Amino acid sequence: MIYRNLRFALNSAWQSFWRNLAVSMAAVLSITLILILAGINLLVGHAFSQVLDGFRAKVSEISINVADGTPLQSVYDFQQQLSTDPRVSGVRFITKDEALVQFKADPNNLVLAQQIEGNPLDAKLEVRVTRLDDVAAIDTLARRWPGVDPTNPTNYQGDFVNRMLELSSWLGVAGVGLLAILVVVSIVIVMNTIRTAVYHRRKEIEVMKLVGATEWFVRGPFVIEGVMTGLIAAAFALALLVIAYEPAVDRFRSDVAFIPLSYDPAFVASLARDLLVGGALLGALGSYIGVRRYVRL
Amino acid sequence: MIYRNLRFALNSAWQSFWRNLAVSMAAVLSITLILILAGINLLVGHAFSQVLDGFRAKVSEISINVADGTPLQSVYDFQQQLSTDPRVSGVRFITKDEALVQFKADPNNLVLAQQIEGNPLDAKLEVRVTRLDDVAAIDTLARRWPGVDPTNPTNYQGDFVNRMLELSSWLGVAGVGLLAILVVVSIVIVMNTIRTAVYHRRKEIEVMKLVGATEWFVRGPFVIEGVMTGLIAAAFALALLVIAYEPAVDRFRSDVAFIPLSYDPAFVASLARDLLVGGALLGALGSYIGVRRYVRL
Amino acid sequence: MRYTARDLATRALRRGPSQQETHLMVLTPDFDTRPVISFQHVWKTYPTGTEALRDVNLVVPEGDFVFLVGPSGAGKSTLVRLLIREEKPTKGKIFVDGIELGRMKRRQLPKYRRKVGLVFQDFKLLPNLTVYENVAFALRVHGEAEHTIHSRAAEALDTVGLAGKENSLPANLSGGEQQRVAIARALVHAPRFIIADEPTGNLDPATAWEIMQLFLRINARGATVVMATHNREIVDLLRRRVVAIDAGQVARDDRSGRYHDDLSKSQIRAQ
Amino acid sequence: MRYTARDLATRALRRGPSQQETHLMVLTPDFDTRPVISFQHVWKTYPTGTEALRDVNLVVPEGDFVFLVGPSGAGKSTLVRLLIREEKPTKGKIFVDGIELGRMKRRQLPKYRRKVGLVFQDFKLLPNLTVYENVAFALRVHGEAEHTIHSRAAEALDTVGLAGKENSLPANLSGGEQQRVAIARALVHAPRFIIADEPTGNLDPATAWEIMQLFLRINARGATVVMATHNREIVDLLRRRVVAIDAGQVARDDRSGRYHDDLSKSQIRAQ
Ligand SMILES: Nc1ncnc2c1ncn2[C@@H]1O[C@H](COP(=O)(O)OP(=O)(O)OP(=O)(O)O)[C@@H](O)[C@H]1O
Ligand SMILES: Nc1ncnc2c1ncn2[C@@H]1O[C@H](COP(=O)(O)OP(=O)(O)OP(=O)(O)O)[C@@H](O)[C@H]1O
Ligand SMILES: [Mg+2]
Ligand SMILES: [Mg+2]
Repeated sequence: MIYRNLRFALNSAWQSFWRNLAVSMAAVLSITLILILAGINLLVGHAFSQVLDGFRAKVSEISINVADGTPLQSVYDFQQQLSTDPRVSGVRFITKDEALVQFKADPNNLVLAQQIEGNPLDAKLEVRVTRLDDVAAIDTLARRWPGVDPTNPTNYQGDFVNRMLELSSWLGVAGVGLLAILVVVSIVIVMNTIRTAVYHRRKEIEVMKLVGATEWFVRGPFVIEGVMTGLIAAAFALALLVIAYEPAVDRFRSDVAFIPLSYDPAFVASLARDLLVGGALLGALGSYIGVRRYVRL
Repeated sequence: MIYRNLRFALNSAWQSFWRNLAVSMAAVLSITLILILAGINLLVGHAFSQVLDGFRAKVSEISINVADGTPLQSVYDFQQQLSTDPRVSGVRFITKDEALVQFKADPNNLVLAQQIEGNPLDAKLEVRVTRLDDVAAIDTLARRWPGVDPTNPTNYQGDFVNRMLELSSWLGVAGVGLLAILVVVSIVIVMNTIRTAVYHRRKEIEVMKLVGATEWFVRGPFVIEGVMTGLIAAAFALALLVIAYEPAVDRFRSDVAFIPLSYDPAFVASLARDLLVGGALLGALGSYIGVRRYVRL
Repeated sequence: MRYTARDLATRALRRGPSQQETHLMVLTPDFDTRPVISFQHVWKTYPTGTEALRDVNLVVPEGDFVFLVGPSGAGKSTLVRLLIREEKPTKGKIFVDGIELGRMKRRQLPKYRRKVGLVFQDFKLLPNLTVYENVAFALRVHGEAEHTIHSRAAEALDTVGLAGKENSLPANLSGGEQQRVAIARALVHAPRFIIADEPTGNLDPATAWEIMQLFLRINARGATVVMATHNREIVDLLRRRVVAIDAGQVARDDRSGRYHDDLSKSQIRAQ
Repeated sequence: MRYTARDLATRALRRGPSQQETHLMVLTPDFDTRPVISFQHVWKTYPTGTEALRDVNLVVPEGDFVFLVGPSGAGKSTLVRLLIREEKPTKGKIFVDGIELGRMKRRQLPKYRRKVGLVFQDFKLLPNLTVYENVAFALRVHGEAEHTIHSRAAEALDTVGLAGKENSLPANLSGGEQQRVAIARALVHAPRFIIADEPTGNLDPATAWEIMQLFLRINARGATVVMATHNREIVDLLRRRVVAIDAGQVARDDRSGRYHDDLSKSQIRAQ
C-alpha cells in the first residue's frame, strides 16, 4: 500500500510536471539561476581560500636585518631562540655575501649594482611564522634584539598586514552574510514559485480531499514534483558551471598572473554533491511549505 | 474613453492585487529581495569607488631616497625636473634632519630610536604622481638618477602596485559580470512569477476575450499590476537599505579603520530613483512578457 | 429537412396558435427574411481526432429563435463555439451578418463579439470579480460611461432575480445563481445575437421559465437567439424552431418543433 | 410534515405500484429502519451573512432514496456540503452512521469521505488528470491494487457511456460528458452513501434517464441516496421521497412525492 502510494505519487508528479510545463520550466529556470549564483559563490570561495593560503604563506615570512658588526655568536643565539619558539616554523640565516649575490641577481637592480662599492647590504634572518596573527609579535621581538639594524630593522609592514587581516576578516563576514542572504532569497523564491503554483491548484487539492484523500496522499506528488524540479535545476546549473569553470580559471590566470589560482577537478565532485543535494532540499522544502497551508482539512 | 479604460485598468489592477494577496505578496517579496541585492550592489560599488579613489591617491605617492653626500644642487635640479614633468603633480624635499624627526615621532620606533647614533636616515624626495599608471615610469626615472641611495632607492613596490592594478581591473570586470547576471536573474524571476500568475489566469483572459475585450483592454490591468508590484517592492527594498546604510557604514569604519568609507546622504536620492524606476520597469516588462502569450486571440 | 428564409416569412400565418402559446404570440415579431447566420458544409475535427461536426448546413434568418437539441456529446456546444469564433471550422464556411468568420481579422474579433450575447454551459464568470462587476464588464468593453454601466447592470441583475447579490463573488453563489449572472451578463448590452448554451441547466422549473420569458422578450425586440438546451418541457411548450443535432450532423430541422420527433419520443417514454 | 423511520417500514405496502413503476419496484429493497443520516436543528450562516439553512430537521433511514428539490438558492447544495463536512453547521448537529460530523477528528475525515460517493453540481473533476485517472483516483485513495483499479474504472466508464473517452482531459469533453465522468467517479467504489447535487443538469432526457436507472440500481443494492435535482420529469415519474427546501427551511417532506405539491404546480403552469 505504501509502495502503491509512492508509485502513484511519483507518476502523478511526473505527469503534473509535464502537463504544466510552462510553470515547471519557470520554476526550473529560477532555481537554476539561483543555484548558479550559489555555485559561483562556492567556486569563488574555494578559489579565494586557495589564494589566501598562498598569500598567508608569503606574508607570514619576515626577514630581520642584522646590523654590521654584530658578533656571529649573538646571531646564532638569536636564531636558536627563534627556532625553538613554538610560533616559528623555520629560520634561515643569510650572510652579507649571500645577500649581495641575491641583490645582484635581481634584474631590477641592474643599474644600481654597478654603483655599489663594497657591500652595503645587511645580513638577515628569514623567519617563517606559523600563524599570520603571530607575525607582529615576532617583529616586536626582533626589534628589541640588540643585533638588529636600527635604520632598517625588518621588512615587516605592520600596517599593511594588519589591514589585510582586518579586511580579510571583514570580507569573510561579508561573504558569509552574502551567502546567508542568497540562501534566504533562494528559499523564498522557490517557496513563492511553488506556493503560487499550489495556490492556483488549491481547487484541485480541495477536490482530492473531498474524494477522501489523506493529507500525505495529496502532499506527496507536490513534494516529489518539488524535488524533481530542484534536481533538474541543479543538473542544469552544474552543467553550466562545470563547462565554465576551467576556461574561467585559465582566463583569470593569464590576466592576473600573480594569483596562483588553479583548476581543481576534485572540487567539481564536491560541488556536484552540494548542488544536487541543495536543489533537492530546496525543492522539497519549498513545495512542502507551499502546499501545507492548503492541504489542511 | 481612453480615460475610462485607464481608470478601469487601474481599478481592476488594484482589486486583483488585493484579492490575490498571497500571489501578490509572493511577487513583491521576490522582487524586494532582488532589489535589495541590486541596491547592495550599487551601495558597495559606490563605497568601492570612494575607497578606490583614496587608495589611488595614496599609492600614487612614491618617495625617493637620496644617497648621503649628494650635492644639494643636484637634488634641486632633479626636483625641478620632476615638478615640470606633466605626469607629476607635486614634489616635496625632506632633509635628513626632518626624516629623523619623523622617524623618532613614530611610536613603533621607540626602542630603535634610542640605539641610533648620528643620523643613519636618508633625505628623500616625496613625489605625487597624477595617474597611477605612470608611477612605474617615475620610479624607473628615479633609479637612473645618480643621487639615489643604491641600497634602498625608492619605496615603490612595483609588483604590488601592478598586481593591485591587475586585480582591480579584474574585479571591475567581475563586478560588471555579477551585475549582469543579477539583472538577468531578476528579470527572469519576475517574468516567471508573473507568467506563472498569468498562466493560471489564462481561463480568465480567455473569458475576457470571449466577452469582446480588446488585447490592450485585457493586458492593461496586468501591466499596471506589475508596475504596482514593482513599485511596492522597490519601496520596501529602499526602506530597508536606507535604514541599514548608515549603521553598516559606521560599523565598517570602526572595524576597518584604515579604509576611509563615509556615509553619503546624497547617494540615497540617486539610489531611490534607481530602485523605483528599476522596480517599475521590471514589473511592467515582466507582466507584459508574461501576459503577451495568452492574450493573443 | 432544410429550413429556408422564405419558410419563416409565412410562419406566423401557417401556425395555429395553441392556447398555451397565446400570450407568447404577442411578443413574436415579424421576421426579416435576411439570413444573418449561415453554416455552409461545416466540419469540425478537434486536435484529439474527435469529429464533432460533420457537414453541417444551417441558415438562421434575422430575428429567428432556434433551439439546438440533441444527446450529450452531439456537437451543440461545438456549433456554438464556432459561431463566436472560439474555434475555427476544419472545413466549410460560416457567415454571420455577411462576414465570413474564418476570414475575420484578429483585430476585428472583439468588435464582433460585442455584438453577441453569450451564455456558456460552464458559465465562464470571472472568479475575481463580483457579480456586479462581472455584468458591468460586458459594458466596460463597450466603453460605456460609469453611470450608464451602473444603471443597466443593476437593472439586468434585478431582471434575473439577483438584486441583493451584487457584491458576492461567483464562488459564493449557488449553481443557479451563477447561471443567472451569466445570463444577465449576456443580456445587459442588448446584443443583436444571443447565443446561449444550456442556460437553464441549473435552474428549477419556475426560474427557468422566467428566464425563458426574458429571452423571448429580447427576441421579440428583434434579437436573433440560438439556444442549445436539454429542457424538453420548455422546448415542447414553446413550439419554436428546433434543430436536432446527432453525432455531429443536423438530424432534424422543424419549423415548429418538439424536443423529440414523435417516433423517438414514444421510444423514450416506453423505457 | 416529519418523516420517521417507522413510516418507511410500511412504505412498500402502502404504496400501490403504478404501471410505470412496475419494473423499478423489482429493484426497490426492504428498508432497514436504522436512521443513518439525521439533521437536528441545523442552521448554516455563511461568513457573508447569508442564512442558507434555518432550523433543518431531517431523518434518512438506511437504504432510502431522497430527492431534494427547491428553487435556485434555496439551500440544497449547502445541505449537501454539510453532509460531507465540506462546511460545518453554524448551529445544530448532524449525525451520519452514529457519528456526529461536527465532532469528527480531522484525521478521520478522509476515511469518512471514502464511504461516500459524491457528484457535485460543478463536477469538480481534476483538470490535469484524464477521464480514466479521474475515476481511478477514487479507488487509489482506497489503496486498491492496480488491476482492480483498472477493471473497475473501465467498467464504471462503460456504464455511463464513456468507453472510448478514457484518455481525454476534462477540458476536451462536452458538458454532459463531464457530468458523466463525475457520476462514474462517485459510483466506482460502490459507496454506502451517494450524495448527488444536480447530477442530470447537463444531460439530455434520454441520458439522464439512463443515469437515474443506475442510481436506482445502486440504491436497490442497499446504498442510501440523497439527490438534489431540478428535473421535474424524473421526480414526478419515480415517486420516491421528496424533501422540498425553500429559503433554507424544509417546506415539505412527502413519502411518495412529486416535484411540486399540487397547489404550487398549478400556479406554475398558469404562468
Ligand atoms: N460559499 C458561500 N458563501 C456565501 N454564500 C453562499 C455560499 N454558497 C452559497 N451561498 C448562498 O447560500 C444560499 C444557498 O445556496 P445553495 O448553493 O445551497 O443553493 P441551492 O439550493 O443549491 O441553489 P441552486 O439550485 O441554484 O444550486 C444562496 O443564497 C447562496 O447565494
Ligand atoms: N476541446 C475539445 N477537444 C477535443 N474534443 C472535444 C472538445 N470539446 C468537445 N469535444 C468532443 O466533441 C464532441 C462534441 O462536444 P460538444 O461539447 O459539442 O457536445 P454537446 O452537444 O455540447 O454535448 P452536451 O450536451 O453534453 O454539452 C464530444 O465528443 C466531445 O468529447
Ligand atoms: Mg455542450
Ligand atoms: Mg446548488
